[in-house]
Amino acid sequence: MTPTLIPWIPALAAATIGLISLFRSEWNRFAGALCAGAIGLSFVLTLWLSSSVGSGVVESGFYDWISFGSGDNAFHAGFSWFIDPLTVVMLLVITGIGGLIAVYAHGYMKGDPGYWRFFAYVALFIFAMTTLVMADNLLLLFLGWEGVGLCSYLLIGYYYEKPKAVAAAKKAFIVNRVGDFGFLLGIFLCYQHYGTLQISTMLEGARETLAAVAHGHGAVTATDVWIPFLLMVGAFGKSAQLPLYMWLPDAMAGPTPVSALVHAATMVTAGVYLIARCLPLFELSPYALPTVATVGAVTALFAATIALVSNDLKGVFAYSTVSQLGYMFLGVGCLSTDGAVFHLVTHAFFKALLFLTAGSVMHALAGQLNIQTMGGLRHKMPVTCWLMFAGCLALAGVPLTAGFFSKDLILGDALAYAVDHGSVLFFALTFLGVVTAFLTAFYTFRLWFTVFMGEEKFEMGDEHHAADDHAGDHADEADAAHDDHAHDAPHEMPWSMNGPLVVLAAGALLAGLVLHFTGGIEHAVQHSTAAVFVDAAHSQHAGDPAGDHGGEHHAYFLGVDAHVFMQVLSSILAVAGVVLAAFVFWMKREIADKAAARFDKLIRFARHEYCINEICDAAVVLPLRRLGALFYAVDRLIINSVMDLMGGLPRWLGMGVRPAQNGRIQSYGLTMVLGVALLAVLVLVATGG
Amino acid sequence: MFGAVGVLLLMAVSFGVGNIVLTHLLGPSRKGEVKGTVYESGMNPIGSARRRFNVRFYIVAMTFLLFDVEIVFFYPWAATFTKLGGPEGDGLAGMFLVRMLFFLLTSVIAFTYAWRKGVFRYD
Amino acid sequence: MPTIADKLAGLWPEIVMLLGAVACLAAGLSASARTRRLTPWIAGGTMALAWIFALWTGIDADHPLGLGGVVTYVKCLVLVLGLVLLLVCAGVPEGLKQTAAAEGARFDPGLSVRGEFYFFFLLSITGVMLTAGATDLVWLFLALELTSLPTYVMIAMTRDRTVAHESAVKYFFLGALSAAMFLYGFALIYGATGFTEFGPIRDAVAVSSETGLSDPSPLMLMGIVLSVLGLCFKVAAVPMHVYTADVYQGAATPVTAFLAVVPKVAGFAALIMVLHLLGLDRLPEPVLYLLGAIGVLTMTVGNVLAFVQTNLKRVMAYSSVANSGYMMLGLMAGLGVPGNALGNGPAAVLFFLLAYGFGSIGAFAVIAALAAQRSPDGADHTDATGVADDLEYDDLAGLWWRSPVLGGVMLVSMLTLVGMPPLSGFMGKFFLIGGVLNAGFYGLVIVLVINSAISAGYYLRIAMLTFFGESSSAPAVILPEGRRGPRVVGAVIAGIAGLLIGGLPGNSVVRNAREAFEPVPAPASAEPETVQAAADESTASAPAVARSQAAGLADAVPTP
Amino acid sequence: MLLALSSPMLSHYLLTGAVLFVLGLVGFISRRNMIQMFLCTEMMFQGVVVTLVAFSAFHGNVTGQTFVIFVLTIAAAEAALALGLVVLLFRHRRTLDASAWSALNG
Repeated sequence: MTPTLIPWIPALAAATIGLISLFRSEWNRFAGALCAGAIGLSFVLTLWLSSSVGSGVVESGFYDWISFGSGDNAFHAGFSWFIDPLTVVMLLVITGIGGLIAVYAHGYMKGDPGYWRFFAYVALFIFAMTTLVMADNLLLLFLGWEGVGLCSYLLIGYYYEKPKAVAAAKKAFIVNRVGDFGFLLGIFLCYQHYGTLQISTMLEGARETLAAVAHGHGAVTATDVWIPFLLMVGAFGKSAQLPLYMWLPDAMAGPTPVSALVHAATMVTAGVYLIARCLPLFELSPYALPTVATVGAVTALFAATIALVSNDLKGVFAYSTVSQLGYMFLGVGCLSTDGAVFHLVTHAFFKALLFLTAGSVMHALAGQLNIQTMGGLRHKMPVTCWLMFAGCLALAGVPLTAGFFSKDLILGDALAYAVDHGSVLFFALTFLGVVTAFLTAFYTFRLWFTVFMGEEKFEMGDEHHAADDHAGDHADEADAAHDDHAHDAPHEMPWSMNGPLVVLAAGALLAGLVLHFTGGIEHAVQHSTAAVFVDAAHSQHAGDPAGDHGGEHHAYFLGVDAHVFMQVLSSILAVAGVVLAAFVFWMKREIADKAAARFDKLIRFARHEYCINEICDAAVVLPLRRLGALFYAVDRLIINSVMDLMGGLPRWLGMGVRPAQNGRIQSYGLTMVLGVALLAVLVLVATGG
Repeated sequence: MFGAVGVLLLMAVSFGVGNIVLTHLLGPSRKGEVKGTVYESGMNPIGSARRRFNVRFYIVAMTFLLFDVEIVFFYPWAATFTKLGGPEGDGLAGMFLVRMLFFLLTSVIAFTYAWRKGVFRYD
Repeated sequence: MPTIADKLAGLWPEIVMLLGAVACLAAGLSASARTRRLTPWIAGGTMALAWIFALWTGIDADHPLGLGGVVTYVKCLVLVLGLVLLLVCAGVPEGLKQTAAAEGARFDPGLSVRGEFYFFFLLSITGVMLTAGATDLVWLFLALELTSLPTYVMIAMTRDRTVAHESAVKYFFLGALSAAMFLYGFALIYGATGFTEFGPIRDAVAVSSETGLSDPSPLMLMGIVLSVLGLCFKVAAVPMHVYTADVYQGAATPVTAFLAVVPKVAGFAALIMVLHLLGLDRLPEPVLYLLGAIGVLTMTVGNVLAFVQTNLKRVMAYSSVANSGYMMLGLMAGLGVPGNALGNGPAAVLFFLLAYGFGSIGAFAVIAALAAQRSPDGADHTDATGVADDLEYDDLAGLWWRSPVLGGVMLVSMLTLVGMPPLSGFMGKFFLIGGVLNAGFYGLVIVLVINSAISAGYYLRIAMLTFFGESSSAPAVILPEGRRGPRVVGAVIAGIAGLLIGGLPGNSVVRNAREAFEPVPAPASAEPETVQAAADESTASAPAVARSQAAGLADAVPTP
Repeated sequence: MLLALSSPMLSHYLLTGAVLFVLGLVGFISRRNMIQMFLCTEMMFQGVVVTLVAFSAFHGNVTGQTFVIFVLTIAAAEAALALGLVVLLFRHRRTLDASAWSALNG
């Protein structure tokens, strides 16, 4: 029962909030508390669940969702759960971070006319997301997958009166649809190949094939090779990897807590989760994981360069999210699932923190997003300043912060993989990762120094989501104070909003340390389906394939252990990046200006996302539009006239039959008798013939 | 055989005649114009034959019709009752009686309903 | 040979209904105002109790046609739909001027129709239950008349407008005509076989050794044909559909909801029984032609006529005609392979009845909760309750924005009627089409799909209007709280049921409909060895079927 | 011909029943007076009754006759209902013409 309650409590909360808004709109103000409470309850249940799962697997059914056929052809897809330590990690992130963000949003959204709507969507999102990670079959997983997509669409388009938000919502939906199409094909292929969509059964089948191949009998079929590629398309779409990344930066049009929850901490990691969950399927195909790693590493660098030049406060973090997701894909691509999941967890902490502090700045500046207009805000908003500093440290990977440990694990594993396999590709990818690490440190602190250090300056934004500004800041003041004027000066957020941020900051600084030395994530991953396949015959730990940790052996690079090498290297790069940023954007601002003038074109090109949108338009959208125009013409000319005819036909027929309905009993009687006679004749004819 | 019929006949005739004689002797005797007119279920017999009747007559007529038809079910029952109840019967006569009583009960319910609805009230 | 006592044992639900009906009659005429107010509650309690009894008496394993499961399913189905209909209909007699006058300072039993209304309501539903349980032509005839006769009175007495009387008289006269028709059919069946009991009749019908189909004598065939055509009146199928729109429009809207559902269930139950005299899975060709022709004509005529209507009740009336057409095709599809989800046409009809029932009740309940304000004089446009319920399309304009509940129910009802996945209407059509395909009538499936497309024309028009419509004149007003009363509750329940029953866990309702047609093994306690042998002979899964039937009937129909 | 007329057989009764039934049908469609129309439906019922009795005699069992009793009961109930309705309608329009009642159509 406990697993079932975890998604359904938020679902119930969503339904309740919806009903309240219909019938008792004066209770709408409880929506936030209801939503946060429900998520909190789910979090507590998750904690309880984690103790019962331990290192094992809990499978439990809720109800038989789809069931038809019998015997061998039977198809079942239940609302039932498969919970292993990986699921628990995901659940803890979703409900834990989700709860904190809900508390923050309670303050952030206060006074917004769609207050209840926001929390109904958030609760629904938590339902879909938890269903996604708990599903024991791909169909249910897909339900959750589409569910989070829907919620993401609704939340991006939350300010539906803003054309930009609506366009962004549509873009997110459509781009995701491309990925989902691939995913759906993958699901079909899985069913065709394995005869079931039950994840555990499928993975067992995949492992058997893996073992058979390792022993030299049995072969990988073409289907085995294709399935991961199709699933991968879905994962890239949801997790905003090249080439399906472009929806994520636009998605920042949604309220900031949504950016933090959906588009940084949870939903976008669903792709990583999918690959980790189905790792054996990917291991079957010799090309799948290198492809994942390559796409991840390239995306990481690509997005980092854009983040480097972007002047949009949330945009920098959006691109940085894309970049960090790239790291995670690099991680799973080089079989470092523990590294990927580790990074997923730490990233959830620090990126949520960064978004929420960015939200605070925006909030204080009435929606201002351009960082060039800001400076020296540390005096006005000291708490926010240092909270964001903590998040930036973690993102930059400064030693001993959360980001340091997780990023380092991925890079180290990648290097070790490259050494072990002598793979030039992976050396190259590792190199990209290292460059990205430096860039990350640099652009992160570029932002921080620009906004909080230096000369104090600010310009108020032109957007009046004034209503929430006022109410959020001066909750005590009467609502009558709600005129639409912007603030005179930015100021600190109340502690009801900063409280959750402190928790997140603590996580961003300490989670890595704790998890690194307790080995919690490694342990969880090794006992889940994401465990890397170790052939029993070739392993020294035949009886215990999961082992303590796969990395019993050490790969040496230039005579140093790969992990140690990477730790040292990335520490140096991170610190160097921070120092350089401090130098350029704080101490000697003129250098930055000079450089900007010098590389103006390049910067503009990068800021324009290397014209990816235009290329995409030209390559995909335009031809489609042309084709659409062609079809439209055909439709107008031919099909429409046919349809008019067909649409008119029932009307004409109806008008023709109608006079028979003249309302007179006798003529009705006559119709009936004639009809009976005609049909009786028909029967007679049929009997004769 | 014929003696029995004769006795029955005698009883029937004497019941009818006796009643007439008794009411004549015991009842009050009034004479008048109204009393002298032709009896036609309380309607005034003089006037157009096409004039409409009070709707109550229809209702009574319909009620009569329904109760009249119920009698139809008593004939087959009465015809077979002795066979079931007699020595050659299967001893189900009791059940059979109860069933017919139940049938009667439904008629009684209908009658009570009609009564409550005021079908039999003429004021 | 089962004795009368055995038959009575299976009739406990009907006996309960009868007693409850009499109790309603008595309560409605009681001198105490408080007792009179209890009448609808008694009616509801009676139906709930009858439902429990129907589940408790269980499936008749000795049904002469082997349709014991269908009997129980139909009883439960009509009781559940009846409970929702009661919510929609409750308050109708109380709202009449006549009753209001009678309830004045001094109660006048001669004027109040409260007791009669609920009495007839229960009697008509009892008629449906008896129709389903009939094992004899006499019984079937009586049960069908018991279903119909109360409805004539219900139409005439629940609205003071003359159109209601017109509607009643049309329904009555044409109903009598059709009754004579199927009665003649019954007489011919009796003449052809010499029996009125279903079992012996079925045994008397020869089966052709060549084709494996029934080979009835011409007299028998004519009897079946006339019975089917006569019964078409009850389900509002061509050529007996002519009355539908006039009657539905003239009756008070809650009563219209009743008319759209209850006689239809009775008609299809009777059709299943009558056709099963020949064997539903071995119908001779002429009967198949007949059913196919009726089905195609019915759905086409219904849809094209609905297409040109503007009055909502007429639209829904012709929609009801069209839906009968779909179900007619289900009847000719045969029983399919036991245990297979698809392919059992009559089972699909049983489920479709439920889906259609909730869809229609939802739509009519919404109409009943609204009042048009088009005609300011209100003289001829208001009924006894002062409500102008002759709604046009325009009256629904933007209903969602005025009342999300009513608008939502209307939307769900329309979507379920149009067959939008995953609503119950979709499941109904899906299983219906599955059955017809399984029987190999591909042409008919194409006709059905085209007709569905036509029906989308008017269903979706209503759905769109509910959201985006803008009325040229003043749209309908929502009745005040006291007047719309339980109708809204009924509408909501119908809406939720229409939304959910298709997707209940493991498709239980659909599965129950299918299993209703599967043979019921004799009670295990009787003679273990024989039972074992019989079970082995029939199907290996028979005990499992029986168990799931026993357990599943409880959720065969969702609890309101 | 003469023989057939002098000794009635099953088919004669059936024919009588069918003729009654069809006469009723035709009358229903052609009459406009509601009472006459109702009588025509009664005639159809009586046609069925004759048929049933004939079959009953033919098969040598009483089932058909039992059926007849029930048919008569129903016919009586319908008669009561019909009269009630006709009176009701007559009070509204002062006419028994069925075609006066065609306000609902289309």
